[in-house]
Amino acid sequence: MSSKKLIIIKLLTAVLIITALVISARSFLAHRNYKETVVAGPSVTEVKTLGDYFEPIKNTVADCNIYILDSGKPGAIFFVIGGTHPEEPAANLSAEILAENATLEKGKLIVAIRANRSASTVTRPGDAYPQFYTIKTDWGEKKYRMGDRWTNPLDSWPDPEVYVHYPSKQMLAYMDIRNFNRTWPGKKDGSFTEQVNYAFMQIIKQEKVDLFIDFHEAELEYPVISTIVAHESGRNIAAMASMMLTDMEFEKPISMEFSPKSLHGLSHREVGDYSDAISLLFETPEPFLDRVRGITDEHLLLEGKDPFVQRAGEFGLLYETIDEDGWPIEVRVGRHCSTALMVAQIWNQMNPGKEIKIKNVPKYAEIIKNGVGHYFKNPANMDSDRIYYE
Amino acid sequence: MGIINSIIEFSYYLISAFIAFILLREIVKTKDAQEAVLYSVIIIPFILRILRIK
Amino acid sequence: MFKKILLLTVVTIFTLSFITSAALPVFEQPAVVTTCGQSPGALMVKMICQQAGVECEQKDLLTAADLEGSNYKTLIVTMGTSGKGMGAAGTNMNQEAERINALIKTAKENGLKVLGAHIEGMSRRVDENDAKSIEIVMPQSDALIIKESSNEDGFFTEKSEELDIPAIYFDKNMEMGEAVKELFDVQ
Amino acid sequence: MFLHAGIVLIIIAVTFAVGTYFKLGIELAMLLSALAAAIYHTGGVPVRHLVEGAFTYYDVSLIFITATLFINLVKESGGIAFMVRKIIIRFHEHRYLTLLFLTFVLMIPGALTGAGAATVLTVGTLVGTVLIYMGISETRTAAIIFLCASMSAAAPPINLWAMMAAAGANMPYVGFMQPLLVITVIGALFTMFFLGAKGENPELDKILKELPVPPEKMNWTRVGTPFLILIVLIVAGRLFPFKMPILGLPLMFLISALAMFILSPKKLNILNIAGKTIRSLIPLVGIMIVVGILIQIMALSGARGLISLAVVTLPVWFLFASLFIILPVSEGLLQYAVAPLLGVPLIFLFNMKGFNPVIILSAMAVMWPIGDILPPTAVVGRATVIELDYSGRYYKDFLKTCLIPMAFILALCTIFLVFSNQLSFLVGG
Repeated sequence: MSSKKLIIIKLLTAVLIITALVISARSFLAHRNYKETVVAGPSVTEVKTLGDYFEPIKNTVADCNIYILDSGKPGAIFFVIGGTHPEEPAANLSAEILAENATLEKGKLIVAIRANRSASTVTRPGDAYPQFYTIKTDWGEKKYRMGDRWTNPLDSWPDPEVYVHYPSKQMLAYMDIRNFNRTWPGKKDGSFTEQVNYAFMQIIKQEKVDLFIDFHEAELEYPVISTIVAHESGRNIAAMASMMLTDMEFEKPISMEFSPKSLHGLSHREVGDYSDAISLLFETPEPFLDRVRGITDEHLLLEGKDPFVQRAGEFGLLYETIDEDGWPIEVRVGRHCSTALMVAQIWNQMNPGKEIKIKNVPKYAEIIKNGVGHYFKNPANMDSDRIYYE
Repeated sequence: MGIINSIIEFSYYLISAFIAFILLREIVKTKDAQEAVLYSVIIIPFILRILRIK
Repeated sequence: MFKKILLLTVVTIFTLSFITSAALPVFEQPAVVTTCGQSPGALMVKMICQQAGVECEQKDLLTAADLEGSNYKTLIVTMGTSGKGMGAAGTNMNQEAERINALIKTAKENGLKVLGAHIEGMSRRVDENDAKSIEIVMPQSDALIIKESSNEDGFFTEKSEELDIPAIYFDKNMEMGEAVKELFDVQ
Repeated sequence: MFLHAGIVLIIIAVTFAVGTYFKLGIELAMLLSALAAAIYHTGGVPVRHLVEGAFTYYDVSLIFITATLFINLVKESGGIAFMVRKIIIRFHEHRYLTLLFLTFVLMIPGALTGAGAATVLTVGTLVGTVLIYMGISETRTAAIIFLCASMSAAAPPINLWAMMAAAGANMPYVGFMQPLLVITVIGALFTMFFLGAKGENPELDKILKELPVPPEKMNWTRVGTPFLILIVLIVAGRLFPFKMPILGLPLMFLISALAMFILSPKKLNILNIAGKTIRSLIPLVGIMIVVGILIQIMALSGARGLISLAVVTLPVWFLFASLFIILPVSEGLLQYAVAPLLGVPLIFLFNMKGFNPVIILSAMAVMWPIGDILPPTAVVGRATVIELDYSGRYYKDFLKTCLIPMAFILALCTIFLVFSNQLSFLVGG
């Protein structure tokens, strides 16, 4: 090849590569820096941040909002978190519904919408996630960051060659050192994600939380799905809630599972072991997470319809059923909200004198009827002091 | 521990930068058009990581 | 809505009164409940029994030795396995099989009646472990208590007839109390 | 959607074939097929997806580069020549003992890092040279190095495939130690003795004359310390996980490289060697980055799901009879990404069917690295050829020589698959 030709090829390549760099960099930056708007609900008396409970987190990427909904009347203290795994949108959307709508008549509710904020600022290489998804509301569309299961490597680099869980010493895959639900109860001077967990444990301890709920979603191929996973301390509540919900509210049943004692780092195990709080974890089905899924896009994420996953179901490979209707986001968010409310109701029956009374949170049937977005308020109509950014 | 972690993290950016530098030099020096194209693709993640974009 | 409720009530009454050809034995208190597969079924049975006024203790890891010299009159074993955790965190079905077989053997030697229960729906009838759990418990039971949704495909109806084991079915979890009362002859 | 994903797969295959026909390198042909599939699926050029996919194996690339840099410094300092001489002098009369010792040496780096390339890049040249002087042909030597490297990657404590699949299936990485150890040690020893048992024992004087002479001041302390530092750093992370800062493998290799630089009896031009190292590894890094891009586009378009679905919907008996082909071939295609892609649904499937998931995953996790010799990526196979300066033909000589031991190992793994429940006693600590 003549040197002139070579130079032309090199120049052309350079132009193409620089263009690709600029386009992708803009897109990555827009995603990482995008701010989701949250309108603090009527019962939100204070919005702290994670850093208020553990100084080193202050003003870092991990410094998420902590919404405190206080009735002013003594009662139980519940702490609900969404966004442990930001690739599971029903989790943060359900937490947001609580923060924007719940009115507390007794006791206190603490909500974190984006528990692992860093993981919500990145999408997983090789998995082709959409960067954003939008939820239709009564006043327009609301846009959200799609995230990953793991903390952004820009915030936690490098990974060890094997992750040894603190304090159990259980060995886990290297990237799980960035998995917020493998790093409980956290470590004060540990890795980035361990410190975030540590900060959350400080909230649980300082606020004297009675019951902790961690919202999740799971692939249909995974045995732990449509269920409440409960620490020993929460078994009765979970069993009762699952039976009542299956009887009274849900079309497809919700079961319960015991938190295995030998699987470490998960909230349902470690929060229960290392604090006085009862720890529960809720799972809803998210076909988007299945390895056999088809086209990866926002439709699949929100509508939960996928012919490939359906086919796997026909072969008896799934632990949850799926048909042409899929698992839409309304159903998934509805199940989380109703399960949280049912847990509160059963807690109240079991703990007379120390109740928590949560009103105005939509239940399963209402969310399916009205859509998730119906419960998000228009920030344009709100006082600026009620608006927060995630 | 915090300072040590920062130093470690910084050293990874340095490693990335060094690799990117060598790749860039190779792109300029190579006489093979295919190599030039391939190296240009390879350098992309290194540049975005060094700039802390991805 | 009214029609649905009416239909549901009729179906429920029908299913509750539906008992297979074999005669249903009367179970005596106190009972002890355990699980073949470490699912939360045993916990649920205990809670329902409490509400129904049936004395019942829950011991997930009950062994044959625990039965020796005890005053239990009924052994309830729930079928279906827990899915949470695989490998080191999962349930070892071989160990479970060993434990439950020994347990039922001792129970029968000590004059206890055995009640098999599948009360958690199809989600505990998904895999081979679930099937194994049913295989172990069902043929050794004196009677069965089954949730309708565990019997979507008619498996328990068919199998209980084949084994000539009386079975009682219920639809909603909250109706299980009635079924338990019937089994224990509690008013 | 089935048709759409099917067409995407066809486009990928056709574009790749056309690309290679027009003399494009494997990497560029693969890049082109990813691009064609992306354009067909989106109707445009999804730049963000293409670039994001390039990050899939970023950290693995860094490990490859730094590990090679370390070993190149050892080579340039005369350390390899020194060690080869010492091993031959010490062991030349005991052929079997030498082979046993060399198998052990080959198992260590991969076992600690989970990367077969780490074995090839760190001790491959050293062991390869000794083997050749033991009268083993160049082709058989390359086959031994590759297969032992694969076994070392699969060997405990770190088996990345098992770890990644276990993470995806929410299984703790516990109980894999013994099954993995049994399969990999048998596999490695079989390979070494099957391919290396025959051969004339070396004539010491002749070899010593032929071998390059290391610098006079080279000694065990100088060459051993960097290796010792590497092992200490890795082991310390395991023994004192809560006290040791997280260094990551690349930095550990660099620290060891620095130690070698300081201890080298002759002055080393570190910048030159580093440049040379990166240049020699560009094909490897290139393929990893391009495979990442391709995987991202396949996931985007549903093609990845279709492959995954096709595999898991096969009857179990057919899986037993075909996984020994499916797993290595998929590894050749997708590298570590196969573990979450195929491993997780397969584990769910086998668990559902009542097989012991730990034994099943252990067996699969040994089959995967065998595929590192297969195209299009052939990462470890290519690394072996590069490191050993192998002059034979890749497929007709090198791959063909590997076939019998490969078949042995794959058969062993298949036995573990079929008899997972009977072998469940191996699931210990």
